[in-house]
Amino acid sequence: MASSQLDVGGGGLSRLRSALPFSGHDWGLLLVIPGVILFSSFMLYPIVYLFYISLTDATFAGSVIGGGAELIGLANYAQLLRDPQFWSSMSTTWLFVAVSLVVKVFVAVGIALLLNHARVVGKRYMRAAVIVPLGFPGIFTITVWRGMFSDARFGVFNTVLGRYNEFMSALSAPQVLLFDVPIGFLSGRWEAFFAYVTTEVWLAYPFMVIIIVSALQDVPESLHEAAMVDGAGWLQRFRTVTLPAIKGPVLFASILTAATSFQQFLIPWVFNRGGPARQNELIIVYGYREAISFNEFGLSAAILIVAIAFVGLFMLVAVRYGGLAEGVGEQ
Amino acid sequence: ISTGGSGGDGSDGSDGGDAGGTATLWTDLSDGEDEAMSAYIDEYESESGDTIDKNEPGGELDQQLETAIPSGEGPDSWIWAHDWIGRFAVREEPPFLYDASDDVDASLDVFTETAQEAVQFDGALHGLPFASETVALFYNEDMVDEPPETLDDMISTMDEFHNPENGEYGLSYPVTNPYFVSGFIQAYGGDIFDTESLENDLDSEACKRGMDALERVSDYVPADPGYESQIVAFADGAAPFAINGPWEIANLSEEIENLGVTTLPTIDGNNPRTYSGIQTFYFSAMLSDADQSTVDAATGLAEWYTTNEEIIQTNAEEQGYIPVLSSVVEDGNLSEDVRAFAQQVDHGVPIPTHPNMNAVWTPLTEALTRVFNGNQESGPALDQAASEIRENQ
Amino acid sequence: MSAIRSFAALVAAKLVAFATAPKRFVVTVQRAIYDLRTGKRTPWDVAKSVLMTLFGLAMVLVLLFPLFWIFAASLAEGTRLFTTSGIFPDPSTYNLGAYRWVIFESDFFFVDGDWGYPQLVLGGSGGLVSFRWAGTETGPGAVFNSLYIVSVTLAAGFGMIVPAAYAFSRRKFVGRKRILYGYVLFTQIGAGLSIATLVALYSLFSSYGLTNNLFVLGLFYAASAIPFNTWLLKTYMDNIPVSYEEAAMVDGASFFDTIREVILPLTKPGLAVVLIFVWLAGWNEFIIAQTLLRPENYPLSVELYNIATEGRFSTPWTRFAAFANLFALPVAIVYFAAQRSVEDGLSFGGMEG
Amino acid sequence: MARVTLDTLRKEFDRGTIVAVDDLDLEIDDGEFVTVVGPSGCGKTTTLRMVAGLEEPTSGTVSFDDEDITEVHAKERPVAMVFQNYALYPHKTVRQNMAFGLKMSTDMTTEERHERVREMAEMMGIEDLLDDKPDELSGGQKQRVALGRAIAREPEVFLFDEPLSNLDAKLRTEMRAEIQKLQKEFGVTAMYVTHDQEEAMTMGDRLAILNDGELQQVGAPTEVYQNPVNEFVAGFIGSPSMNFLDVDVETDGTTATIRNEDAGFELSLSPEYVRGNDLRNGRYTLGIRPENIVLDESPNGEGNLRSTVEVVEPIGSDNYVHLTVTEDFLARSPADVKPEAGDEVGVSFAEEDIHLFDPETGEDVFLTDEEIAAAVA
Amino acid sequence: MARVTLDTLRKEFDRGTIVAVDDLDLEIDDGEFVTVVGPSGCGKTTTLRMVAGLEEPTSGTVSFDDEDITEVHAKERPVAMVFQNYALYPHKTVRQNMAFGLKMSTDMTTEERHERVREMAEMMGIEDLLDDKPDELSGGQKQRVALGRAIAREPEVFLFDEPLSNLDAKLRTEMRAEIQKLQKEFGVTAMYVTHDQEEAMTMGDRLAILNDGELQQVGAPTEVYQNPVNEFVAGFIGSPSMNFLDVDVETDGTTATIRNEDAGFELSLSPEYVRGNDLRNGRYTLGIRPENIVLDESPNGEGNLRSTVEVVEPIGSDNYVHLTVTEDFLARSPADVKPEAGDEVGVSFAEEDIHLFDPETGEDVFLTDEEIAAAVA
Ligand SMILES: Nc1ncnc2c1ncn2[C@@H]1O[C@H](COP(=O)(O)OP(=O)(O)OP(=O)(O)O)[C@@H](O)[C@H]1O
Ligand SMILES: Nc1ncnc2c1ncn2[C@@H]1O[C@H](COP(=O)(O)OP(=O)(O)OP(=O)(O)O)[C@@H](O)[C@H]1O
Ligand SMILES: [Mg+2]
Ligand SMILES: [Mg+2]
Repeated sequence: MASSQLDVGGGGLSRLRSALPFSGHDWGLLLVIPGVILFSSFMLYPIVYLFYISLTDATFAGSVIGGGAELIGLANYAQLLRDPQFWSSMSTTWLFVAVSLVVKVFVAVGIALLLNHARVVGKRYMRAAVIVPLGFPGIFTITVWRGMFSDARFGVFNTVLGRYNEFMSALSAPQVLLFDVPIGFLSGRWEAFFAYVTTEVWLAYPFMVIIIVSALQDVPESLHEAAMVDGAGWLQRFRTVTLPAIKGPVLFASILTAATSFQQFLIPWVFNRGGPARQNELIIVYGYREAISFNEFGLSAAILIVAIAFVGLFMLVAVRYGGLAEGVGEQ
Repeated sequence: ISTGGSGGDGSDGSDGGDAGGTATLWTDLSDGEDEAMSAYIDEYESESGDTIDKNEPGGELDQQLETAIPSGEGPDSWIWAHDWIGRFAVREEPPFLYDASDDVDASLDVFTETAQEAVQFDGALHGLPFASETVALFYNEDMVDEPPETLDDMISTMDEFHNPENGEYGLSYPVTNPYFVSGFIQAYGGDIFDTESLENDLDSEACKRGMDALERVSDYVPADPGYESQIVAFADGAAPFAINGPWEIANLSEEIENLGVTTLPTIDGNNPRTYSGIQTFYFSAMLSDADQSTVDAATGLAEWYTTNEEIIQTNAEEQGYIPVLSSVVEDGNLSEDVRAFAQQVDHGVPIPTHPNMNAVWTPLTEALTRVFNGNQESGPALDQAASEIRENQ
Repeated sequence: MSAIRSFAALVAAKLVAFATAPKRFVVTVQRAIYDLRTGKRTPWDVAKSVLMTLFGLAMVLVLLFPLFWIFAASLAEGTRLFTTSGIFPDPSTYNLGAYRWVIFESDFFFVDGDWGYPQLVLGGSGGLVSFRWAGTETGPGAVFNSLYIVSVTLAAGFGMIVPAAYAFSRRKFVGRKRILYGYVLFTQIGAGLSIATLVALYSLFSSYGLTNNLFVLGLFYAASAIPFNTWLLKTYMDNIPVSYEEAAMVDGASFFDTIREVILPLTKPGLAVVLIFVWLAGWNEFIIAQTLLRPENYPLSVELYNIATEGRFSTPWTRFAAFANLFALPVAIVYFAAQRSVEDGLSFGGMEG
Repeated sequence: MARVTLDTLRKEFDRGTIVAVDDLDLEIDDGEFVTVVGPSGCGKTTTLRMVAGLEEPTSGTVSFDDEDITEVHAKERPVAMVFQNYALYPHKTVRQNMAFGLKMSTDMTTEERHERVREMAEMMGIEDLLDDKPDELSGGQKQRVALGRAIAREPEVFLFDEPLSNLDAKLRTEMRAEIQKLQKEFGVTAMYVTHDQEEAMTMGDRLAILNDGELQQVGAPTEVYQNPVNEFVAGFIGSPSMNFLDVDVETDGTTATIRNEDAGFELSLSPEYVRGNDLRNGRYTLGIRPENIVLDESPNGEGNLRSTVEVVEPIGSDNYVHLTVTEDFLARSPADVKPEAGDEVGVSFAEEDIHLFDPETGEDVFLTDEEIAAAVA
Repeated sequence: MARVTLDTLRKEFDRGTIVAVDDLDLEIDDGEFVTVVGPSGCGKTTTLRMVAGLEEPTSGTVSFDDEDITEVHAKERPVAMVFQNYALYPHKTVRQNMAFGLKMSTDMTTEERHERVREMAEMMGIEDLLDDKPDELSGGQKQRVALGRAIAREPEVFLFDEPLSNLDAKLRTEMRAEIQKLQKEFGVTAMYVTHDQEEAMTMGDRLAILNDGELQQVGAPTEVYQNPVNEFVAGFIGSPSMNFLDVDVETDGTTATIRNEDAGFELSLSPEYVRGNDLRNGRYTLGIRPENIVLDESPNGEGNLRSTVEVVEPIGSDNYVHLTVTEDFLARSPADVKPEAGDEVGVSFAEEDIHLFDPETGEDVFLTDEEIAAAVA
């Protein structure tokens, strides 16, 4: 229904266009050009420049600015491909993106469903509250999460788990239900990965919730009713009515947040510098560390260019096959 | 509202006119230190007629310098521990540091020997030192009657208290930070970085024995080796000991009623050789192209400050700075806390300034982390770190 | 002016709604009880509602736990984040000292908390009427820098996003598809990769002598916000039927009348969303700001980061938290005021299959 | 297949401030086709939704075959409904849309379902569209899919909520016949809501007229048309609608004279119409249908009154002649009676065609109380 | 106030693959009310939009009073339009909606505008809604606001795009009369698009019938009804629509016999109908309107054919009798002729009521070429 509306808009476009007071065919371009120029000069140019750096033997930031670097062709890229840390970093990054995405989607859909449920009193307020993390700068919230994930027994999560253990023991629950506190959230590879994912999910869910909530509000009640009259139970209604309606928006939000996750820097950096032992070094951390700790600026630029290329490629694929650019292709 | 615009006038303060020069100084000090520094600068300005433009760029100072100096917008001088000297001194295109040998009037002999060495690289003078710092042993006098002399003493005390289930620990110590643990690793005479061979010595037998000693105390710290998680155990009175630097004196003395500081206990009779950092006024490469008046202002301030006994003495009392001005050190008129730190500095070694030292920190941190997490035995961990460091150089 | 007035009215309405929420809640409860008594609703029915609500509340509490925790930390004594004795610091030590510090000692409002007030100066150097800060020796603080940056970002962003979105949605021109595609590809590059391009950016800025310039930084943020927001707004405009514009035309409205009277009012929810996102683009960023600016021009985000890294190895947590809470306040206000619009504006009806 | 009984069914909204359905009693026989009409907002949809189980009655009961199902959940009721706005699942193809109900409520195999769907689609003339998504269909096609989806399930009770409102006249006529045929074929009980009274008349075995949530009259279409119990029904049923005229009645118990001075109208009633009714002296509303008005075009044409022609609308087979008697006074005359605007014509009614309504209660005074009571049962 | 002339107006979409309007010639006199009808998608809206200036013609011209305005921008044309979907500004109140056009195209003061809006609102019966926003209105109310907005401007040309499609029957009748009254009062030229042929017939001074972008016939409603030039017009105009029957004609030039073996139908034409037309032997399509069919209910009732009654629909004044002659063969009989389903009845047509269409061109063979040409001018 909605996309038929879009068609109307599209069809109307040509009609409107021919009726506008300007005969110049490409008049609209004038409105777009300033943005393109601003964007290119501030965003595109640095990327090109970064690419240039990646072709040099720059060792530290200053050697680029000061002109002390020489062109060495694709040597950095060649070195990069030989570096096992690059591959481990890439695969960890994709794993991080995939896992956090799946969790994010489930969490956000759950929250959105609950906070859109007819039986929940005061859901508008809850929705407003739940969105609050959006307002805090990442550096702050991530540092806070770093504190909560402390390995120490008095770290927040370890304390909570300790209390849980006490409670369960009081119920004389079997040993398997207890946790082995303190858990080294930042010192174990997968524990740290879990901590990253949890934090990433927390950072990204508000955006998703907003989008899903508005999608849910667009689902006509009569579809649920039609399904009810057709004899469908709650689960079937969820599958046939709710899910398809939110599929598009969820996909949209997923693609966007996945691209952001791919570029996650602060979480690993603040938590444990991609540790333990560089095992969780996400790609940007890897690039940053090459530049900062090892003074391999050219190599670092190459890493980041590869990362940008990956994000670009990812967006391209997503846009093509995810229908994200609906309305771009038509007309 | 117009608060924008072109802002400050950068580093080229030489607009002629009055006699004094103008120099910019970047600092990254805590509030108390900063206040004191500002006051001294005012004093210097009125005495000399120079203008010092002190800024606090915040964030990571070295990152700021990395971009600012090459683009010609860096400061004329900055204050930091001496360990960046080597890293910056080898930079050529563009250069980062300025050789002030010809501009400094005072003889370097007024400083302690370690301090003199610290501010020079390849014969060039890149800064002037004014304080040193290292880690020593804090103890809670309510829990510890007698400061421990030996590691065994200390461990037996820690055994008394250590009980994590009840939220009690033996020690607060960021045990994966090479700077903090350098004393233990180097206790048996091994060197993390050998300034002669310009190689690391981590896989030496001596270092490995030091590492074993470190592992003995590591069992008594909270499971999170992060700085903030560690210090809180001591600060809350949940641990009798902490190994930390003079910068914590102010905070801790507020939290712990009877705070004691002493040198690190001996290990098999050896004094732990901790790394020390020497606070330095750096002379930046900005000075190479600057007017002489600016150079004079920058070096003048450094000279005045670092050689002023009164300042150094006051700093020792108020900020816990360990003096490196020989006259003050020898005077012996220092508080007990500071004396403990000064003593520890004596036992220790300055952080090597050689640029190769840069490659040491990360692999060593990782090795320490692996050992602390129980993922690797200490011996192989050090071997691995040593070979990684060699590879990276 | 009327925009400000209507915004104020909106905020006021929100506050009233907020203030009366408890009352409405009580009414809801009373009705439920009444319905139960009169048998209009079964106990099970009421119980289901209560359970769901409690469940929702519990979830909100869990999700916002980190913020409670840090809020409690901002009230505590001392500077430490942790305590060994439990999750929250001892409530008996709670105080507002950290907030006092932020307001009266930090650079949040005025440098070193030295408060001043604006004063009009007639016949000053900057034209007939200029304006300066009186009563302060140090000058306005970070919040003014932040607001200045955000205003530039918003003005430039809106100035470029709105017309471009309109053109993309309603006009046909060469390169339209290509530019739009490029925008979509770049929606997510930039945000995270500012770290990557930091050095390149710095050299770009410094080679044109544009470092330490709040205005240029504002423009930069606007540039980074352009692709995503242009695209977002275009999608929104696509869903506004063209017939409104046609009706206006038949009514004799000129092109600009049509934009002013029809397009802009109808795009309001979309604009609200873009407002939030563009605002956040400039408000939260600190890495580039810190690299490009000198301390006297630091915005709040950089000040916040500097507090975090102030101690040599640790962070003064109570101040950090208090600063962050005040920092997030303007965003929270804007968001609450625009919540309904935001939820409407993100309605990607057009995206369903 | 089921007898539907609504017993004092009531629905209030907004805590009783809106009474959408007001103590409705209605019984629909097994296999009967009842159409429900009434102006917009009179409670038609609400009633239907209560029967479907989508709305919980405030009081009263819904029974199928004497079994009280008021508390039974919608998905358990043997009901199929065509929604006013189609409510097609937008992401499913037409085939999947039509098969969904079957999948949910029967044990058919996939093949059986598809076979059934194909049959239905053929019947509806949409077999070419089976693989399209609802978006790609025109309004009329959507409505046919919605119908097909409901019918495919062969439920015991059909509920239609204005299922033809979006079709053009020709298609509408076709679909009406199709729906009736199917309903009779399957013998399903049907409730059919419409605001188009012509549709209601042609389709229903019986007609239920609602106004303001209250049932006005139930009966066979011709019965309702010829003997509306009150002014509302009289005015609502029939197109163009009945003309009303305020009149004064003077009666002596055996004869009566009806008069409207302004319009110059006068009519005497013969004793058989007066006797037995409680016609009194006083003011009444007279109703007369347009097709029962005879016009005399001749210059001094006679009649119960004379009036000026305002507009003449030819509608092909007949002409609508607008007269100035009251505002909106309309006569329907054969195509050959075609006065010019401005002509003065004689207008006459036969006494058996007129209705007299009590201006207070609105009830037809020629009907007995029993007849009126019977009209809603 | 303006004579509207469309001269070989043509509109193609999608690079000529869709011809929405195909060389249309039409002249609308000053003050005339022309209704445009045709099936969905025939180009009605497109034509109207070209007159309004919202769509640029591919070729051809639009003139007002002989002045070519094809290139004039929409906002300069003295035109008001009621859109099919109302197009009320959702963010403005009813008052602001109605005043907007006045504000844009006149120099009235705010007070004058509000006065005018109030007047219009009163006329439309929506004065209570002036401060509401469009979403608070029901469909019918919205349509009235849209009408009011257009009328308030007192333009020279009115364009209506199905302005009444969302109103219920009663309101629709009222609004029709209102629109006509206003149009006559202001003397405005009007083009009125509708797909409801009854509406088209009752409202238009003339009727223009479009199909597939081509003008089929223009003429007075009765003229079009009685003398449709081709099968399309015959089938489209009139409700219920004309019945069609394939027949074989045998003619000797003076008389002719029309026959359909399957239906058992036979009719002889008298010489006056045969002479002068180029009726040949062969196959034709016969058309007869439902109301021109006479039924004989008596057991062996005579007629041109005998047929079985399928369904009888009472519509109050008359009955629709569905016969099995062809699918959808409908006769309209007076209320007193009411056969039962299954009865066999005699069916007869008068020869003056039948139409014969050429099966290839669709044209009525009884009309001369000149008459056919005149029909579209
Ligand atoms: N959910 C609701 N909340 C409040 N009032 C309602 C609700 N649903 C219906 N109503 C009111 O109940 C009355 C009857 O509504 P209903 O939908 O049954 O009318 P309807 O006869 O179907 O009208 P229409 O012909 O316009 O569809 C109306 O006055 C309507 O405003
Ligand atoms: N912008 C467009 N692009 C392509 N085709 C179009 C466009 N506008 C209209 N058409 C086509 O032109 C033809 C005429 O459309 P138009 O809207 O004039 O029909 P209409 O007679 O108003 O129909 P309806 O009664 O359904 O409103 C249709 O086939 C339609 O699909
Ligand atoms: Mg309804
Ligand atoms: Mg149309």
